[in-house]
Amino acid sequence: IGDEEVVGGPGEDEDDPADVDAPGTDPDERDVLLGVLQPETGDLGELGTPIADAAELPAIQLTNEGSPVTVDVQREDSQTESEAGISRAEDLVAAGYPSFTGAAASDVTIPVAESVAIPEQVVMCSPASTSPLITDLDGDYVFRTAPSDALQGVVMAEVAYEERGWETAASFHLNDDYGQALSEVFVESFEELGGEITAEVPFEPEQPSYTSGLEDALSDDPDLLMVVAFPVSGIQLFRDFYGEFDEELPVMVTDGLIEDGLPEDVDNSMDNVMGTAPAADGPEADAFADLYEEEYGSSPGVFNAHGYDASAVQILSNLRGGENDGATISEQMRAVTSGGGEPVGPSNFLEGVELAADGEAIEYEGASSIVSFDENGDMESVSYDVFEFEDFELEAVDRIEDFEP
Amino acid sequence: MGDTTEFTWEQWFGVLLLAGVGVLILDVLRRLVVGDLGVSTFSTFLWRGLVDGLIIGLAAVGLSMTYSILRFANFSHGDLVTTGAFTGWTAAWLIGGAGVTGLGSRLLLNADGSTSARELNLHVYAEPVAIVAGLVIAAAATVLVALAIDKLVYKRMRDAGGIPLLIASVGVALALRYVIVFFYGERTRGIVRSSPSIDHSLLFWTDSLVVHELVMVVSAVSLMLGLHGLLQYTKLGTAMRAMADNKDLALITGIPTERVILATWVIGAGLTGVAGYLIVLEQETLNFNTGWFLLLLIFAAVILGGIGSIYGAIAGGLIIGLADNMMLVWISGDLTRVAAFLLMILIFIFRPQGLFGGVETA
Amino acid sequence: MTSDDVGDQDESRTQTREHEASQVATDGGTSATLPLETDAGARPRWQVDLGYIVLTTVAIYALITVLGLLTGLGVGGIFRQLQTVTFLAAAYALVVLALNLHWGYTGLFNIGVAGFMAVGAYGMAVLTAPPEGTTTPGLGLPLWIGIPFGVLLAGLVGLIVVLPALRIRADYFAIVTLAFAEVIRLTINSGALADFELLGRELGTGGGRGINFPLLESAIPRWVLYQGGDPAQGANVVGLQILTVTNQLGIERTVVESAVYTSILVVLVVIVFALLVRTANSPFGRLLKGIREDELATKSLGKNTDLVKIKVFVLGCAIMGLAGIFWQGRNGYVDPDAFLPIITFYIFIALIIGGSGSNTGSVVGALVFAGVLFEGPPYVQRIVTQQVDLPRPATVYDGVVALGAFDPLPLLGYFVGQLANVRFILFGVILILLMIYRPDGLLGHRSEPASPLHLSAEQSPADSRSAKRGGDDDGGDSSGGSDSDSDSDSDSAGVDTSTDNGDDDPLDSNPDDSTPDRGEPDE
Amino acid sequence: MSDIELPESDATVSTETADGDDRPLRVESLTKTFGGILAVDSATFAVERGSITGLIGPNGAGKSTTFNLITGVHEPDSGRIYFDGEDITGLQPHRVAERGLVRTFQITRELGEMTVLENMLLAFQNQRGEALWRAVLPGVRGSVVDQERELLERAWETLELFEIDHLAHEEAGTLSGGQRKLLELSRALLTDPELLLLDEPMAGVNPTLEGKLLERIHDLTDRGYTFLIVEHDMDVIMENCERVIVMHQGSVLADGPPAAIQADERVIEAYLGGEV
Amino acid sequence: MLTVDGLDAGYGDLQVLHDIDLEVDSDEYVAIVGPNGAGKSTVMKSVFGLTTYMGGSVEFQSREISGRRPEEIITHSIGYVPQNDNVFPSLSVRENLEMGAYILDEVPEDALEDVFDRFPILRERQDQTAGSMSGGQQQMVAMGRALMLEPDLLLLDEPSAGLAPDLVSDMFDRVDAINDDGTAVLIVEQNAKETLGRCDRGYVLVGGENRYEDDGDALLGDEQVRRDFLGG
Ligand SMILES: Nc1ncnc2c1ncn2[C@@H]1O[C@H](COP(=O)(O)OP(=O)(O)OP(=O)(O)O)[C@@H](O)[C@H]1O
Ligand SMILES: Nc1ncnc2c1ncn2[C@@H]1O[C@H](COP(=O)(O)OP(=O)(O)OP(=O)(O)O)[C@@H](O)[C@H]1O
Ligand SMILES: [Mg+2]
Ligand SMILES: [Mg+2]
Repeated sequence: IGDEEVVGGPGEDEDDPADVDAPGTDPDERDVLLGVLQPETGDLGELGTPIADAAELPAIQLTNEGSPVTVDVQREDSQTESEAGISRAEDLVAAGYPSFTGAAASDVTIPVAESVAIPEQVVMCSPASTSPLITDLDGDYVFRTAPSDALQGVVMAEVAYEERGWETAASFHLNDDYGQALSEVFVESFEELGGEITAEVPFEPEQPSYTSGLEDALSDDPDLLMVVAFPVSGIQLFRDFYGEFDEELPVMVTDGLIEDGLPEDVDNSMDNVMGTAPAADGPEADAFADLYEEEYGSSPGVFNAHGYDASAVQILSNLRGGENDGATISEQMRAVTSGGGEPVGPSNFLEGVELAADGEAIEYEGASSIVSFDENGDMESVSYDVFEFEDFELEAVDRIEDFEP
Repeated sequence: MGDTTEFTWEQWFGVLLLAGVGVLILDVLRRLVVGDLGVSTFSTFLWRGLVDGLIIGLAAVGLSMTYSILRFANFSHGDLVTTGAFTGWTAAWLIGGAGVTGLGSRLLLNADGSTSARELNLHVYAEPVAIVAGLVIAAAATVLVALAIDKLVYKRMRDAGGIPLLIASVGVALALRYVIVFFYGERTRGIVRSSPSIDHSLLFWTDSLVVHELVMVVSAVSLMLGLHGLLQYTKLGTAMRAMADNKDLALITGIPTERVILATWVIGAGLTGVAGYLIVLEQETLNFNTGWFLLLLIFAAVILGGIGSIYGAIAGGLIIGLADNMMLVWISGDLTRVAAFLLMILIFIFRPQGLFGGVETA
Repeated sequence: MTSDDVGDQDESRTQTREHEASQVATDGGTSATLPLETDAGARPRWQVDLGYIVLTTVAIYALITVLGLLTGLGVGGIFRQLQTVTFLAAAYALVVLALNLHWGYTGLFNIGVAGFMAVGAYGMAVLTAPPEGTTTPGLGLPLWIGIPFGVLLAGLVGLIVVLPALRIRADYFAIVTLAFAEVIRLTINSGALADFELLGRELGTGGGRGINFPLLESAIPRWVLYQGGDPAQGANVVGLQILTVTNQLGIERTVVESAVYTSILVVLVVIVFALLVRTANSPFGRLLKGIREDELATKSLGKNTDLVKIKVFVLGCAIMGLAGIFWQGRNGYVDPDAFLPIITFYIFIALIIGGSGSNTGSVVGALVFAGVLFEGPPYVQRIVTQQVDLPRPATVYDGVVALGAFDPLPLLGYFVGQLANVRFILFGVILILLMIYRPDGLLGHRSEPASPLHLSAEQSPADSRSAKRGGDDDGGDSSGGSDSDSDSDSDSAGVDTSTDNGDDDPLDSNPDDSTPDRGEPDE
Repeated sequence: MSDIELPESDATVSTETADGDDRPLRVESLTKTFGGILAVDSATFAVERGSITGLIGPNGAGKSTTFNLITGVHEPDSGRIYFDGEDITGLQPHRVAERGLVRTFQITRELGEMTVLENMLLAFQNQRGEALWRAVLPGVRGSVVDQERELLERAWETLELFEIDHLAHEEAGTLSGGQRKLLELSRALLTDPELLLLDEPMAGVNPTLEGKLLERIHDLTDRGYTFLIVEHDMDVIMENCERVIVMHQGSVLADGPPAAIQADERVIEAYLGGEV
Repeated sequence: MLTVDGLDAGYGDLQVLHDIDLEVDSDEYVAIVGPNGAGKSTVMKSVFGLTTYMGGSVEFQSREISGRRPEEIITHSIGYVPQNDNVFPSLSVRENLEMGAYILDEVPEDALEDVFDRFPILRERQDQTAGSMSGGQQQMVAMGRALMLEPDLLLLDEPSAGLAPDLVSDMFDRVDAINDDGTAVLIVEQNAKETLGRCDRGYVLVGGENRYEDDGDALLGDEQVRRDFLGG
């Protein structure tokens, strides 16, 4: 981590990101401005709202704990639509917000990045966009704390072929960028490892039934069925699966379906199903979980820790850079995460904020991961949990640590 | 002299189309024989195509009726389907789960994720009363909702053309859907337990029948037949069609048009509510988008069959359902819908009025 | 009494009626919102129409400014907001105008608008996306090839759609277009065309991933502002002017670029608007209306309606393609989800708000939709959430239960938490109210006669004769304001025809000469 | 039967055309069935140039259907239609109209949401502005406007003649029944046709006005126009037509001068009833 | 039975009828004639509330019905044959006729037979959709439907238009017979000579106003009326 080769600060030749100029901030002088752009309605509404909550949490935490720093958070709803997403991002820029946590769906994140963040030189940090395409975007303004799906597909293939020894697999995936990308990477890695893919069947969301599609995918009797879906289609899909097909057939799902209540909704113990999901594996995961629970009365869900981390890093960068300015924050993003110095996290965020305001060197260690951006703004390494459903419960059975492609 | 055998070009096209379908069928047979296509795969596609087709058809009949009689394309129809599903199943949960779990989560169909159909043990065998009661409530509640909407919205614009009504119905669709979201939330839930099944030796490709599916299929078919009878052989049915033709004339002929409209909504919405309820019984899951996502398919079925024709709606539904599933034999799952729509467009070329257009079946 | 008298009496009656009718119209609700209507008769039509558009623009700008100030935006912020609204309104206006050509004028109920926009945008994207360095490679051709190609492709696909659909009437036509739009979207979305090789070059639609292509929002303005389209080479003549001024005002370069992009779009809208107004106010426009009203009757008058329908459909689709290009050009990225059927409904709603069949209405509708319905609610939400802090129960039930304990806050909190969804309810209700109380759109039932002349001001030669002859008989009430207005307005019609030889036998005047010769085909 | 196939280049056709053609419209063995209903049954007749010909027959005799077949609204099952010596069978309605064979509809088809004046202006043939580019391009639009003024003048004249000029700016859908008939007729006249097929043009028209219109029709025939008129008012037919064709159950029952028709036993029995 | 007094009515903002007075006594036979667009059909529609009411009064069987909505006015004691759009095009001929007797519990078979006897082609074509019938046949269907009940008042708007001559005289005979049976008749006709010759009284409407009112024969005899409205 913090490898000299990889990291290059924006427009600088220094090897150590911590060397970045750090004027700091006098908390009495100004508010730190932070936008949150998440889908609170639309297709990802259910996912986005708690993420937005988590993204707002650092600011709330500061207020609750009596920090002199005030963070002015403006929450915007991208409605899971690119048009609305762009408009809301433009609103944030218009209101002077130099950086924001968002967006969630890749087909919103990319247009927002291309059309707003990059040309306007405003930093965005997505807690939930996993599309490999985002790696291509300008790494100085587009960051993410969420891992790329390019990683998860590889992890899944490795778990399936090498650990579990399944040699043939069929992929049944949602026909959108998420499903297509994951399936593609999985198929490629699985075949590279020596496995055989018997079928690749895409499906449209929210159909009356998935029986025929499943039949199509399973007609060559693979050892494993790989499913990429969200609960909105996944519940139906598994209902159809258990209605017509072999209950014993191993099924592997992606993070989209790693959900506690799934077996209840499917009305099956789903003992044959396992899956992977990016782990909220940061050194401070528990501290965050406590904070979250205290504030919102429920335990955090998918990508919530990533949301907290994204906001926290931006707040620290903003304070340390000393200006509500996108370019300045961009310079600090790597400095506050992998530049060495005092470790900061959800548990001592108040302290970290003060250090940053003073322009001290800090190193943020997150709830979701260690948090360290590579030159593309992606996480340098992430961990995955391997889950199994058993008797209506979801259990993490394994963790693949610091996975690097 | 009248018996010329000349074909118009549309007819030629139709022949060509039928020939194309024939070729596909032959190809399926060939594949079955050669072994390219497993019998069980084929029968799954076929059966599922029929069931999907009936689902679409069942939901389409109510639309076809209100479409032809009230003279507008009701874009809130999908959300009436959803309304029926939510109200009916709420009733079923309240009755079937009494004493099992808290009122709050039953009332909102598990909006908070604290219970489940499994906990309630809700399926046809275990809770027949609750399920039947739900069915009745689904019909009644949907009728009430439809009548309320009619009174608040459509009644005020009786003389407006089809397009203002259509747009208003888009407004109704949005309002209705998000009222449902407001109460029930956005999450998808399993609504009933997995269906029990009956073992049998009637059908060659499968030895068990899914009871919920069976209930859906049987009720769908009988409802549609019943409705056809009602419209074809009763005075009310004729009056409905008369009103569809010319409302002013119906009025001066002494047909109580408002009562006919009422009856249309009662029958149409009742049927729609039941459709929503039964669809969920078969699918076993429910979401606030359930009806909306069906809407395009429903419209395709209604118009393919010919607006106002009950048989047409069923035929249209079956064609769409079958095409959507059977095409998997040849093409990838992300293009079956494309094939279904293209087939529909091709059919229009030789039947511009829809399959049963002009032939009044109801 | 002679039959002549009877006729005269009849005429004067009609005039009175017309006068009354126009009075009612002017005194009615329209004038309350749009005061320009009062002297509609006196001004040339285009001035009145321009007035409506300007008025709406000003109103929307004012609204946005006020809302912006309420949420604490600075001048720069408000300028950005106005620019965003203008962009959206212009983008909508372009499609809405095209749709009005299809549906408002010709009665072609096209609900596949999103599909044609997709074709345009994708046509452009595939051609101009860089061939290397992205996940979905394109051909890397310059924009001046890519944009016309997208437009032409959209027109071509329109041709493919309209040919089989020619014989299909309203509702059936609608479902065919919608199905085509879905076919287009699903095909683009599918893996089948996501990437393939053509003549040794990699390209494709990218499937669900979409395509990154050059950001039009900066590429096009750069061509306007800099030499060779490259900022490094310095500003060109035009750019120098603009950049100096904006530099002095302290406006950032990206904002200038966006503003230039928006301006170009607005210019496009103006061109298309002028084009369509001319189309509508011409014998060709008359054909369109004729097809809308009764195709068989129009055919029986010797009009090749099929050809006209094809032309109009293709033209409209091309404009939709253009709109798709400029719309997505702001993103530098297209993916299939940008073209879901709901987009088509938005466009319909915009058209209907303005009033279908009217080009002016189309633009007004686009402005109102983009400015008020699309951009407005988030402001309200922002203002509300800035003010209040409430508990947020998980379900309504919890809120209602708390109500039993005389605590309304949880329910209120739930409500506020649901505001995003409640907005859709409101949206629906607004639509319904609009349809009930203003079904012809904000501008009301507009008659825009299809003629290059100001038809509704044209006066029967007989009328002008009788007016001269017996103005007293008719009395004050019948020589209504509109009549005298039109006299001054349409110089020729009355005069021209009054030069007739007093011949009561109009058909005598050589029908063969006064009509264009049949033997000499005009096309 | 074999009469389905008529030779394209029928000798009689060409000679007649060469003769100076006194019979612009000829219909041969026209047949049309709807489902099981034989609406037109091998009808054969011709219409002389510059004449007014009556087409009469009981309700449902097939008169309107014959019009529909001639003008391309329906395609005949068999039989041929010649106009000015050319075979126009199965041509699209607008092609037929373009050739100068124009009809009116029994059940009127006004363009409801267009004004009466717009309805009228639509009728003119070969308008310059009907080409999209001319309608739109700045340079050439002048000629369109000029032409429009000419057309407008003629439209007004005709409206006056039919006494509906005071309705010029009303939407056609608001006209009274008779007024619609008048609009339909005047619109057809403005297409400047060679031959007009009028389907019950006088039904519902006030008798006084009817008289004036008939005068006009006579004037026009003097100038070479030809009329084929379906009408149930026997006074109109007998007093104004040079020849009368009687249809019955789809086929031509009789064909001759009014006097002969009035005396024809079969016609009296089938159609005129006790009236004459 | 039907008394129209000072009626003003029209469509939307447009006033068509001005101060119309008109009366039909029970078992009277009254005709309205006049130029096209005089407002004849509008009078009839106004009785059913199908126009915009603007003033005056309409009384039927001593019940004030002006300004009411059509639903409230409709009684089975008025039969009406409108001038345009007077059949249900997609219903079969038989169904069209049956609709005429909608308010009865059962279709009055004898009345139906009666109509079929009157217009035999309708019996033959009873299953054909009315919209595909010829113009005159549609007129028969419309007449037939109005005759399915024996109304107290029959409103006929140009019933002879489009009918073959034998049927025209037949139709007039039939109307006479209906009138003799005690049904009041209000008829609008352009076939004015025939109508005025048969009716009890006639009105001449011009430009939405009453112009003449007299015995049918008197009107027929009036030189000016003949010239201006009856075509000489
Ligand atoms: N729906 C309508 N909307 C507006 N104006 C109308 C409407 N219907 C009729 N009118 C106008 O009212 C006037 C009277 O029409 P009405 O139909 O009563 O005439 P009429 O006497 O029956 O004529 P005709 O003998 O031609 O049938 C006409 O000038 C007509 O233009
Ligand atoms: N589209 C159709 N479908 C079925 N039958 C039809 C259709 N059109 C016409 N007919 C039938 O064909 C026959 C001839 O009709 P047509 O309209 O030509 O009669 P017509 O001579 O014009 O009569 P009228 O004098 O009553 O107008 C009628 O019996 C009619 O019912
Ligand atoms: Mg006819
Ligand atoms: Mg009338």
